[in-house]
Amino acid sequence: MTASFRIEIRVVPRRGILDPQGKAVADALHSLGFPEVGDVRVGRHVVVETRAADAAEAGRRAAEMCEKLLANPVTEDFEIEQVVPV
Amino acid sequence: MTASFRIEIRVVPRRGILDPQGKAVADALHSLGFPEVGDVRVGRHVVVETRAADAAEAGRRAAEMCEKLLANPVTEDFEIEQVVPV
Amino acid sequence: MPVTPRPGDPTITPALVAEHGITPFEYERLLAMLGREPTFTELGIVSALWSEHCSYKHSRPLLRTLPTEAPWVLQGPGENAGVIAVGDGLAVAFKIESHNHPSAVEPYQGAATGVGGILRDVFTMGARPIALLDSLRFGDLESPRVRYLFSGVVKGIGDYGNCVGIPTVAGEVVFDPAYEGNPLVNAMCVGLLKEEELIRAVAQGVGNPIIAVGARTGRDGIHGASFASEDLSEENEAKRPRVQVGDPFTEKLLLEASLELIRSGHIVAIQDMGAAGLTSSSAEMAARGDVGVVIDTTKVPAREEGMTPYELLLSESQERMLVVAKKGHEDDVAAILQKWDLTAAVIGEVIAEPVYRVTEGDRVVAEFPGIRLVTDCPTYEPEARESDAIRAQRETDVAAIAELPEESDPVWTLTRLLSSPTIASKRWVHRQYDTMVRTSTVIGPGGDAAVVRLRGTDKAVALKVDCNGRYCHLDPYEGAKQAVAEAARNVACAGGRPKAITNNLNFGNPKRPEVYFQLREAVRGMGEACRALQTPVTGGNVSLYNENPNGAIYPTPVIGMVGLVEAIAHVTPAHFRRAGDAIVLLGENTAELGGSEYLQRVHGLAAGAPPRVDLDAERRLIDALLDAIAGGHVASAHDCSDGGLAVALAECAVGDEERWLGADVDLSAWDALPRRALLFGEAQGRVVVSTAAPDAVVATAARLAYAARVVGAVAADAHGVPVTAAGGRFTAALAALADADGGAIPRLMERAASASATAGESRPHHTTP
Amino acid sequence: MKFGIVTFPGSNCDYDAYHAVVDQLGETAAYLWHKDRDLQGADVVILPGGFSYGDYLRCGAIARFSPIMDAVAAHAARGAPVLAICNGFQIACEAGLLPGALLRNASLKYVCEQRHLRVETTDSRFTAGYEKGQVVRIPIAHGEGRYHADDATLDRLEAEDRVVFRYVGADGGSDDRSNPNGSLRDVAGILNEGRNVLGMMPHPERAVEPLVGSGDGLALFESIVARVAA
Ligand SMILES: Nc1ncnc2c1ncn2[C@@H]1O[C@H](COP(=O)(O)OP(=O)(O)O)[C@@H](O)[C@H]1O
Ligand SMILES: [Mg+2]
Repeated sequence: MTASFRIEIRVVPRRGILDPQGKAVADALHSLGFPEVGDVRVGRHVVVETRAADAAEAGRRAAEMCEKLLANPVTEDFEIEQVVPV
Repeated sequence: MTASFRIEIRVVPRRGILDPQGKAVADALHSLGFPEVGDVRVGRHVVVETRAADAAEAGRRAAEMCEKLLANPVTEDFEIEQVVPV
Repeated sequence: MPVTPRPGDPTITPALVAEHGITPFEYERLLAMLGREPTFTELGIVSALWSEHCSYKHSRPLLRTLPTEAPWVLQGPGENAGVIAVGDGLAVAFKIESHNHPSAVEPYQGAATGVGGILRDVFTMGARPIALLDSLRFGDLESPRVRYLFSGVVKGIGDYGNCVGIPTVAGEVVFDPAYEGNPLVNAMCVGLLKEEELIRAVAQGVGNPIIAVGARTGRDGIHGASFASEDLSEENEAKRPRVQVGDPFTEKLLLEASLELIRSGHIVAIQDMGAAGLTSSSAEMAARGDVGVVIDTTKVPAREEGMTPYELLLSESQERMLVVAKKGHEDDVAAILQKWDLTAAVIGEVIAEPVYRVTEGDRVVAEFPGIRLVTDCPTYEPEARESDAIRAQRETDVAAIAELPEESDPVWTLTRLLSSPTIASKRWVHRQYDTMVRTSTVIGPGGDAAVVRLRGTDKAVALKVDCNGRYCHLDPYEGAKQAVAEAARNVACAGGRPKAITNNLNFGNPKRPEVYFQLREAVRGMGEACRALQTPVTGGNVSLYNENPNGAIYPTPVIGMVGLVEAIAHVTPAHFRRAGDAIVLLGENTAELGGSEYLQRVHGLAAGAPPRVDLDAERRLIDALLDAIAGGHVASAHDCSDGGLAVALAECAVGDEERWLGADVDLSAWDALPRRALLFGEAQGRVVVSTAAPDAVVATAARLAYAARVVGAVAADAHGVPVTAAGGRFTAALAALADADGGAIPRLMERAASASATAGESRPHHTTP
Repeated sequence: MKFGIVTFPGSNCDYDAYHAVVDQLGETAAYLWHKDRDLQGADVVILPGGFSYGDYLRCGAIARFSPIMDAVAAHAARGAPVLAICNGFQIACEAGLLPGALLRNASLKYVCEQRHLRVETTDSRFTAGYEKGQVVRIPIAHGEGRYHADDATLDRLEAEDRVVFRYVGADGGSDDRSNPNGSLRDVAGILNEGRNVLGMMPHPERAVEPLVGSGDGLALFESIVARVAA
């Protein structure tokens, strides 16, 4: 018996690695009237709809997906943000 | 007086809008041994460090940033995931 | 079985009919054709097929006047793309297409999907795409919104073409306030095929299955075709259809699969599902074959649940094709698609009964007398009247306009012109395009025309898109003639014999007499030029209603020209190559200043009569140039266009980024002309040639009774460009010229990055971070 | 000698590689389909440029799982040559055949143009035909070519003479314009430990004929042929 889950995953560039996109966004925000903005970092947000026996199992499988495919271990960190039953 | 906040924002392709990247990832996951996966959508995860009077104000400004720059109003939805005092 | 309205469909009211862009007159025609009230689905079908975009109802009578034939034309207008023979059993397919409206709404996706559509038009002819060109127009680059549109469009074109692996080898970019609210994005594709592989999109063979191939159908861009047939008002902005998102990866697979299918012998016809999607592709294929078709919408692979026949028929989801296969070969077709990870679904068949029928399972939801669905759309020839205001602009005495004090130094004026974004180097643009993939680009962006070799032969094609909208605004007849002549001249400069054109008519609302006048006159001028230069029209595209409450765009009939280079040795670059070569000017300088970039950039004026084109002279110029090139006498050739002779000389000097060369030029033979007209006027029929054999070049021109005169010599770069003219001598430093030319657009765009005041400048599009 | 050129869905420089080795070098070549597992007896494998799987998610991230890649890895493990160009380099890094990763260009823009490279080592079967320190003109065409690896890896690459090409200016020196994408230490191409896998962002297969821009890449292919034949 399995149930449906929506898993929200974030994959972000590891600290210390140049993030030109984050910098471009910060610059653009400054000139758009948001001078208060400091650092910006841009990563990926992945939403996976899946089935699993339970939330724990869904989370485990999601971590495997990240290790195998969704994140590059050389440059990125990932986090399973949430596993939502649907 | 202002305080520092870290704001986490997600921007994802709107439902019904073609997401070729999500489709390619879903297909790849299937062939990598995750047949249980259904739809996948790939968006952006943006982390903004900023200053504001309080968390409510920081969230309001972040929504403005999304409307003006971070999300494409024609094709994407955004969500302020969290506003964390730092 | 009778047609039955679907439960839940809206009832047909005059308001609903009007919302579908169908006039009361057209609705009468529809009632007469059907002999009954249409269903909602039928109304949708007709609104798409009878939209301006699909039916050409305001342009067809004019387009009929264009020359379309020549011994080398294998396929003229009416198919997905035109085709010409180039010898050795090879043929070239080419076509231009606009994506103006979608790009105004979402520049990145709008431009990207424009490239996708034109690629499909070419590969559905059985041709492998070998080159892309783009013709772009925006408002003033000082405006943040314009910079947003410009950078988004360029990125969209690049990302799509680069990913599919087709080089973008040439184009043009013009900035003028006339395009402020309505940017123009036209893309052209050129493909190569063996003559015997040519396939036409004609449905044939009763019982043959109709197969939907490629991406699934979603609710994208429903009513895109009728949307492209209206002005861009705020109300339209609100009802804009869901944006189409391009998937160049799927396109690449579709390209390979389609070519394999065509060569497999399992299919009889193939067509892109472009504007008005499934509806127009199926109706047009049926009409061309004079057969009937039946389509079951429940068989169409859908991306979303609960899509109605209306939506499935009108969706403009990208990267889809419609195929008519040979009966019994369905599995072979499916196998080829499967190899490329694509799906194929049989959704209908060719029938003997001459009807266009759509079913939803067992229910017939639409049925028309086949061919009349396409042919019964009325055509219009509205009133045409030139605008008095424009006539007055043209009749301005531009010679009387006083010079600015700064103009006493012609180098100031020259620098000002070179740094005009319209004239300046477009390297910022084409550096973002893969210009070299397929390793056949002999001359890429930056030359007069691009040259792409035809592998396996000693031949090449020379390609150019061109139009001067300001000329066409001031005088649409002369302006359109000029666009053809300039494209041909550019092709000849690169060593190619002009062969045929495709064209994109970008205009305002044809129901306004001054706009219809422009359209009529432009088509007349284009036709005349094409006849004179023996470059028939093999196809094109019409984009009307490019206007907003502030007015219409300049009339912009973009010409896409294909020429044939008979031997690779004839390929000729635009820039100087050797110090010591003589510089020969082909053609005559005149006192003309009207319509020039000089008046626009220095005096802020679009005024005066645009330069006259003498078509007979242009033909002799092309012959002279090609003879001199074939004789091995020409080291470089560059035509004089925007900015005139001085700009052309500067471009010859700094055109090769890796090696500048100076020039010492004496124009005192024309001391009788006003200096600014001599240096910056845009007289037609002029080409700057550098040569080690000036006598041979001059003699060749003389044989064709064409003016030619040695005006100087190429010099080592330290010299700069000293010019003697009008009793004086001035020298332009190469570094300053190169900086004005190369730096203008990057400087404006970098400023944009730090001072953007509108959304989206650095919006991270659908790219991986 | 036989070259095997892998075609992934979305590869688009496979033709160019084919023409370089067949038309310009007169060698034989076969296209290897990504779903196959057999290298058809190829002596040299080329992972060509393009946009495998649309470059979706990350360049090369999906292609590296193609069935053919097991055979390519085994071929490399035997010490046989693999030339990974542009998207091929990205795939090779994702697959672990080469260290590091290729990130989005610092300019955030795709760049296509001729570039100058300095040959940093001739101690490889790919560059034996060049002079050490020679400056060659070879085009780039990529949006994600910024080479990244941690300092330890970069130090090791240098210590082991595994940096093959660096981006330089026309005069062989480096300045603020000579690095087109922000690659760390100007790295344009690297070798694996066994020196039989070369990954590079620039396109040598587009530089085998002066007619279309440059002939400076020909020596790379000739080096491979000379070495493997020997
Ligand atoms: N959008 C573009 N894409 C590619 N190449 C372009 C683009 N715009 C201009 N170019 C190239 O820049 C050169 C100059 O273009 P243009 O000013 O239109 O030439 P001309 O004045 O001869 O008509 C040509 O080689 C053209 O192909
Ligand atoms: Mg020109």
